[in-house]
Amino acid sequence: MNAIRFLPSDGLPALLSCLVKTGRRILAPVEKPAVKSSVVFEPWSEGKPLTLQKATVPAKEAVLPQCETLLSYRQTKNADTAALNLDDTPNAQPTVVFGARPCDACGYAVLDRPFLQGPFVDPYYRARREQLVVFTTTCGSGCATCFCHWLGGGPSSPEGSDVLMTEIEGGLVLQSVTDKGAELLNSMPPAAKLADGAPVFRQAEEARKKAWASLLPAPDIKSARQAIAGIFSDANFWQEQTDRCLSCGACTYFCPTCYCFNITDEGDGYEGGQGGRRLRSWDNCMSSQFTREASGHNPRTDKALRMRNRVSHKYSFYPENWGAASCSGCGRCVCNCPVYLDIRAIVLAAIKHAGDK
Amino acid sequence: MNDAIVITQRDTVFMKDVDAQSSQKVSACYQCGNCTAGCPASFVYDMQANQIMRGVQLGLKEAVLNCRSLWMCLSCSTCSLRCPNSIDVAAVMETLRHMARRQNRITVPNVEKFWHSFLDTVRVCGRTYEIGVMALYILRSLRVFTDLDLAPEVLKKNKLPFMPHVVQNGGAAAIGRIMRRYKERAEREGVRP
Amino acid sequence: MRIGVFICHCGSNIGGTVDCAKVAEKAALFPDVVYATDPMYTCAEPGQATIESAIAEYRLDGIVVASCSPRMHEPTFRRTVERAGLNRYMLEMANIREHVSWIGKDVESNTNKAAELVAIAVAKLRGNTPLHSKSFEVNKRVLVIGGGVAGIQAALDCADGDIPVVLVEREATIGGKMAKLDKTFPTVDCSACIVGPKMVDVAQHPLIALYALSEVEEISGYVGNFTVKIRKRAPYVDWDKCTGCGACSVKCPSKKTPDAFNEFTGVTTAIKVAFPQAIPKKAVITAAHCRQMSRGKCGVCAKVCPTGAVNYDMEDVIVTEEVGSIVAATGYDLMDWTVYKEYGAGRYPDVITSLQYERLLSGSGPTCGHIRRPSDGREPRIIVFIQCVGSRDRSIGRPQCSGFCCMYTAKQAVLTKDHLPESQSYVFYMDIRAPGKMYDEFTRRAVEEYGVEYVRGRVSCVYPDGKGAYSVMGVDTLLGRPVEITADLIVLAVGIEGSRGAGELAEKLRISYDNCGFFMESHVKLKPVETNTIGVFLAGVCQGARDIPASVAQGSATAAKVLGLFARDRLENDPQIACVDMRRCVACGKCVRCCPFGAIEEVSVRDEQKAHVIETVCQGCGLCAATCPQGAVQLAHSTDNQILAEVNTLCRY
Amino acid sequence: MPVLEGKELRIVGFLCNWCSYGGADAAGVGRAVQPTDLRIIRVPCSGRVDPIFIVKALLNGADGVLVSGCHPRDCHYSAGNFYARRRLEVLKQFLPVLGIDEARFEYTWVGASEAQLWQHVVTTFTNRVHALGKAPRFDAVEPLLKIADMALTALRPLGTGKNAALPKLKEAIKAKLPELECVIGWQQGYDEARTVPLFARTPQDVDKFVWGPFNVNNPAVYLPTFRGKKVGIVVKGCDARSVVELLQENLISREDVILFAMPCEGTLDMARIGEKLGRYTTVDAVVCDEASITITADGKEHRFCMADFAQGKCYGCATPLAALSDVSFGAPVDVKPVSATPPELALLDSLSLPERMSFWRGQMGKCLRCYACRNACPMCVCRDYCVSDSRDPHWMSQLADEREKLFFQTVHAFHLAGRCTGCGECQRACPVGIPILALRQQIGRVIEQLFESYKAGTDPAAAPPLLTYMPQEKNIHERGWK
Amino acid sequence: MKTTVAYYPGCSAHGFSVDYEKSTQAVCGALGIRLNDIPDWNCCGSTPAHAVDTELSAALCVRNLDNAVKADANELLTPCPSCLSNLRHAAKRMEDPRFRARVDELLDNPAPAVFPEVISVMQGIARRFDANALAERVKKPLKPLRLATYYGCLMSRPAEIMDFGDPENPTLMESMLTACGAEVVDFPLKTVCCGASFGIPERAVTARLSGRILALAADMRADALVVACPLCQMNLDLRQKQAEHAADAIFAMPVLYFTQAMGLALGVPPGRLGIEKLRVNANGLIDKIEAAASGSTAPVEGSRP
Repeated sequence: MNAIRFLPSDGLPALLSCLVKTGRRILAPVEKPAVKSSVVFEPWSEGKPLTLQKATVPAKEAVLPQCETLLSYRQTKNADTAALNLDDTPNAQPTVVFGARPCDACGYAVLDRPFLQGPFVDPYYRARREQLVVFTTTCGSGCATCFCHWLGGGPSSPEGSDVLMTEIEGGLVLQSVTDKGAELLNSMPPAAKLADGAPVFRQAEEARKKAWASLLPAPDIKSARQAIAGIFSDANFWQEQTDRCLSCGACTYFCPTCYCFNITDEGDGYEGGQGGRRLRSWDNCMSSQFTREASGHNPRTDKALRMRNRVSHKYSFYPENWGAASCSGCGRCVCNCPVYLDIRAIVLAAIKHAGDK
Repeated sequence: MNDAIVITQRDTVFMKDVDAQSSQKVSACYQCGNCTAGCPASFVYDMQANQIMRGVQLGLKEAVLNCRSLWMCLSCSTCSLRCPNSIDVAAVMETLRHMARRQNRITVPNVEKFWHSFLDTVRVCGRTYEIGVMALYILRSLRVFTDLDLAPEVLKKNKLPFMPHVVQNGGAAAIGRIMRRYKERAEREGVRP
Repeated sequence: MRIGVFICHCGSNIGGTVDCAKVAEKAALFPDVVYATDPMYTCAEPGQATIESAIAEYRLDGIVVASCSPRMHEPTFRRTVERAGLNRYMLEMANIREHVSWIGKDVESNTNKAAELVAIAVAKLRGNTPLHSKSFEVNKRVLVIGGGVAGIQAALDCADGDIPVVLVEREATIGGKMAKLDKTFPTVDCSACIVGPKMVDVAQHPLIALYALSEVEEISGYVGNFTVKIRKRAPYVDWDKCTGCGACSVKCPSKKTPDAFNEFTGVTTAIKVAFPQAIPKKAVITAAHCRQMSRGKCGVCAKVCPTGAVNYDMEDVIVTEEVGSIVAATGYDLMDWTVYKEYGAGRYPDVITSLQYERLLSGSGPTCGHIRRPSDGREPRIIVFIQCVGSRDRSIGRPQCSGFCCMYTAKQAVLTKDHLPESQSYVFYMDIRAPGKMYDEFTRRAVEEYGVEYVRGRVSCVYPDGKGAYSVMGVDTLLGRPVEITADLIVLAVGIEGSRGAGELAEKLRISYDNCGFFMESHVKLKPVETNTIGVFLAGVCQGARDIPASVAQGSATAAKVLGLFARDRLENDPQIACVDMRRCVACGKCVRCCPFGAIEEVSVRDEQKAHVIETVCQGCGLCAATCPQGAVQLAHSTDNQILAEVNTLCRY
Repeated sequence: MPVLEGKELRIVGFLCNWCSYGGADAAGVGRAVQPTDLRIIRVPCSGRVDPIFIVKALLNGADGVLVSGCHPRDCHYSAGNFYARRRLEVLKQFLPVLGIDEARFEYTWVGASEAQLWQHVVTTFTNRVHALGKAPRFDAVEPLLKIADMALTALRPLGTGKNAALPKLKEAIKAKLPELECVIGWQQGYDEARTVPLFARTPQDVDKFVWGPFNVNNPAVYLPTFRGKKVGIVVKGCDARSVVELLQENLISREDVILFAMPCEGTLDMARIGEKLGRYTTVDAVVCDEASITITADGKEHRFCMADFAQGKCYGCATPLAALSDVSFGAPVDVKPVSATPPELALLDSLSLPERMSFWRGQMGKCLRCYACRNACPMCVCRDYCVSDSRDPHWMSQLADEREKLFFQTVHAFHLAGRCTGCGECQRACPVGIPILALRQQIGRVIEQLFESYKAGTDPAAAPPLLTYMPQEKNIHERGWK
Repeated sequence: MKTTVAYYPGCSAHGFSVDYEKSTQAVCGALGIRLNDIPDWNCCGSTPAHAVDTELSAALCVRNLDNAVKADANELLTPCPSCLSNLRHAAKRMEDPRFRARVDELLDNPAPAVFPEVISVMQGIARRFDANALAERVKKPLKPLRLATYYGCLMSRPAEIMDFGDPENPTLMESMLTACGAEVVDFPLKTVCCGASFGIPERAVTARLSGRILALAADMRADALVVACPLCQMNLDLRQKQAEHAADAIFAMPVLYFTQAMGLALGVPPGRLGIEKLRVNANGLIDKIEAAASGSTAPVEGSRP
């Protein structure tokens, strides 16, 4: 099943309101004006302006929120009895991520593997993932910090997406790339202002080609996995690469593929008190606390070791386990880093360094 | 006159009013008498400054508001300067005088008449004009011989012009308006202007 | 944790406006609370028994008592829980009497408020842990600062109790203000004659080390273990050699030196022994007026000194003493009386202070006991005494009564009549404060037998009348009339304040002081000689106005406190103190910088600098805990988490 | 706990055990009737009250907070309240920038015997809070996004540093390099229009040094990590202030640092540059003249005038050349400091209290808690032990809640009180552009007004104002309770 | 900030203190201080206005201040302490918004937000000429004169409003007269009330109070009393006979305005200082100064008329 539709430029709100009417939450990029403006995904509602720019923050929260309550509990007491009420229902609702980029969508694919395809399925993740439809905007050009094509992706790569949207003159061409996407497109009523897209599909293809053409040539990083594993114990290499790292979490928190989390219990657990909740929140492997053990011992006190872990995880361990890198090349870790620490440079240096050895 | 004061029946609101209107704390007075000791007008007072303060503390409203001293106060502020409790006694005296006037208790009418004579001159001319003040005052107080002994000296020295100075540019009229508004407001609020 | 909550009715004190049963019912639902009840009188024996049995029966390990103020019964209930086998610090109190039932009548609000106060006490208790005191040794020596009559008494009593004493006196001689007085009230006996023997006792006591002309420079340490640095100012005379013979003083050519001992009523020589009965009886050079030292020419005293004691090159010496306790007995000074411009204070020569008048009356004073006016040396005939100059005067920030002026003024008026039978004294007063033994009788004698005129009222101003006398403009409030007196001499009963430098000393001692420089006692009624710094005691006027017998009594009282403290060989600290989590500490030094007690030091732990709390010095204020940005310093039983638990209990959307 | 609906408001009191708690007891003993709203938390000393407890309470539902301690000079611990007075006054003047009415917080001194005064304080404060009404809930206000006006005039002409003595600097660094662990400066980043910190260990590294308006990073942030080792650092005027502040606090020692100073002509606001450049793949060239810089990206020329595109802090900068240095190139520029409100703060000043709260709610909605702000701050001493994610003490919830995020910013601002040099790295580092510098600027302004124009990082011998006190504070005029 | 001065002469300047006004103008002229009258000024209300109502008093004063503001003045000089006191009190009271609103009700148009600073002519001169600068300009030193200074009660009180130095012992006039070469006695009654405006309604009060001041000045062997207030001058000079009568004594004490004394020192002809308007003849003083200036020794005793 395949669906190709054309949406005129002024038709976006109509389509979105039809999507809302299906009972779904629409997460769409919204521009936040500031001296340094940013674009973030927010639930869309009628009348709210949106943008199709690449978001500063990827739409990872659709499946893995910054913080979620895994379970809440309340102990109730009266004179003779005590009871514990516990609620661990996953907090999930049908969602459309509208206007992600191929790199964001690829992130979902990266997250799916450990959360859904390993020996343990994460019920919270699954609940949200199963109800998710991803509308991806294909990119019109390359960018100085983007490197999706180094990793097999590209401006119109469909991995992780359900519908691809390509901007052409006068509007958007919507192309379903999964059955889920096609189903949803086909179910849209006339009010959604969707027209048949086949007549203009060619224009979309041309736009995509143009985007591909704007990319700088990609270096060959196929050897990265072995190279990085090979210099695992070369402390000097990692030290030099991380001199300027500030150990903040910008690279990990803005990454569409990072999924490490932390679990915290909060509250006193009592009905008459504050209740209790178990929270899962994003964690950050660049922080020394990431590996600090209860005893106080910390195997990765040094930022070089933490950076080694991050790069290794993305380009060595994860590929080892799942056959693909856990990096979609979105470049957000580069452009959002306060010191522009460049993972591309580290990977290339590692390959070179391993080769020199 | 010298009956015992039934202090349980005193006017307790009175001190609060005085405190509020003068922004002072009369209860801080511990009767050292320094206000009286320094008062240049004490010899014409029927109730000394410290006694007035005590009267206020005891709520002896009648005695205080009817006393002659209020009208004889020179507003020289010596009492305030010397008060060990930093009470602005002069401000309390002025407040009491305002209270007395508002209630039409004019114990020394001559003083008030002089003030009115003065203000009337100002109202008409915008400025004071001594002969005018004198004339009005003599009319009001019926004290023809006041300061008559000075007249030859003053006239000889050419110190009192016979013609009033009227403020030019309509200033006199402006003052007239201020006075009128004041009077109207006083009447509206039911106090003696 | 298993918490028991006891909501006290306190008879009807709490029960009258708080539904205690309902509070207990609510409390039972609070986290970790397994037992809640509402006894009638929790502090009474049955109430305490209830707690004890509940601890056993419900296996409680923490107790909340909601009752009166913890300032009242916290020690009581600590003993209770301790008896029942719990650590005494596993107790929290909610004040539902002074803070709830006694200040409002609305039962609904009060009940709700009481329950919330219990809730925060429970929240806090959940963060409590058992605490244990540390014990440490005591250095049984005492430092007495100030050699006035109070300090002398304290030193003698301590020394008689076999405690070695270090006595530090700022002036060249001990004796303090009392040595300057002519006579004492109400007996009118000679001041110098009664304090003199005590001064000699000090000099001769084998256990008293006297540092005259010395000041306390620095104090560190804590109760039982203070280290004191004392600056011995240079007298320019080797006191080991000086015999106090006075030959130097006789020959000294610089005879116009202002005489501080005589309150500047006369002049003296640049080198001299302070006064004939001085202890130590040693000569001192006033450098600023010594010709040798200021102009490099003279040297007479060095030549005439039979023992060769004069040494113009002497320098200050710092000595260090270790003591276990400190008595401050620094006395008083007169306030700056020149603010009384209306009296011409400091401007008119015949307007003098009572202390100056004391020197004029004294046989050892500049006039050899003959009363003469400073301006022209004439005997005054009319003398006016003005009371409360710098006392009871809020307008200059001196609201307090200086206590003894009423009495010495009566004494001075009586002595005046003795010296000058033709004279007439007038005393302007506001109230006569004569509460001591035989005091009021004495003032009556002044009036009835000596004919002193007491005029009830203040004086507004004093001014020269242009004819060599002074007009005194006063009031007789009893008559309700201003009065005016033409006087020859005016004596002002100048108010007192803590002695010069008292504030700096207080900061060295880490004790509080008030606006007038008087040291603050620990409790105004029940701990009048103790201070907030354990091991530091107060004697005499440094704590507030009092007369000689009271100062002497307080000197003895401090000695008793010192002896009591030293009766034990070891002391225990309060364990509610700060503690550093070494792992969190990054050695930024902020806590070290602001600890008021110097209780935090930097130590090296595995080559890393870390903060460390000296447990015996820490007083538990928690300033460090509020200062440490990463929360590495925590105050036991006032931890961040405990206060946060209280805040979170109250403030929650 | 919820307040008694319609009857009471949530008022929290922190009372020192020795004086004010006693005063409250005395008021009770005297049956001095008081409003029932106040809930008293007993603390040993007013000095124990970390101002952020108060912020915590106010952000989480308190309608008013009252702190009461011993009268100054009468502290049971001799000086706790002196410190408290400084900190609480700073807090009081800080609160409005968050949109919290400062009248909701008060501090006062009540002695153990002052029952009447206590009754008066409680009554007056409770009435005051009731007059203000229920405090607005931070998470219930409408978000508001506003942009600071960056059209500013610089105190001095801004330039591109084109003629800077870079070769001489490199020479000097090479001369010193053998005795140093490394020298920290700047090198080119992923393209010619970005620079990043450089840690030069070899003469070859030194050749990579660059100088110019792209040198935005503050290299002082790395110094404490080299504690005990001798390093060199190239500094702009503003960077040197951070170094001085680190010295003031003994976080580094003078003998371990060699400062190389170059006169700075201004740095670029990379956020605004990025906005103008838009999405591009390649920077073809960067050319500069004296006053502007031209970046050619994907064949398109963009000219940036320094006067229009400098960082906010550069406009008010009066110390382009480090005041403290070992090797200096160039003479100090004579710039008269003018106290002007920085743009971020000016924006907040222009808003009403409710608008400010809305503003922060809008801004904090973007925050991901990446803590780039914290880690880019050279004065952040806690490093790996930040209270943001510790459980003992457990200051903050991990909930993705704007309130908690703003609370963290307040904590950071308070930990920087009297220490922040205004380098602006926190704000620059923020990937989502939250103008958090405004909070630090507000505290800086308050400190400056209260403590004799104190500016952090200008005098290595000065004591940070919140770590010291004066028995009589010149500019803290405590409010009477008449 | 540039100082623009306005001048408020006060009503008595054109009445019984015309000599004060004359000498003020002459001295300021000699010192180069320009005095521009506030346009259209009116009476400040004096004692009667504030005795009756402070708001009325303030309204009268504020109108003057407003006119001064309109004339771009930021400093306002007045010779009369009574006017000074009223103007300063009004400015102070207007800080209270409630008071301001009440006063605005009485005015034609609301009061300006900021008022010029009101100071006395004496302060105005002292701000511009310190003792040395003044001494440099003295042509005929007042050396042979022993002068007693008298400020009256209004100039320095209440201290927090008047800001005229120590309220018990102001010394500004002394320093100026010393600079003019005079011997100044430390006059203890310098701030004691002379009886003020009670000269008209209750003259006995004034006679007695003035008498005490005059007697002390005579006892202290002063050649003259120097004053700064028209009312004081009237009570001490014009009413000196009444005081003498009440005290049963002869004072014969010339009472000069400080501007008259300064004018003499600065070499202003006595006629331009209104010396002849004094009731107690002061020619003896002029003779002494002239004699000293011309080098001859004037008779010391018995020179008073």
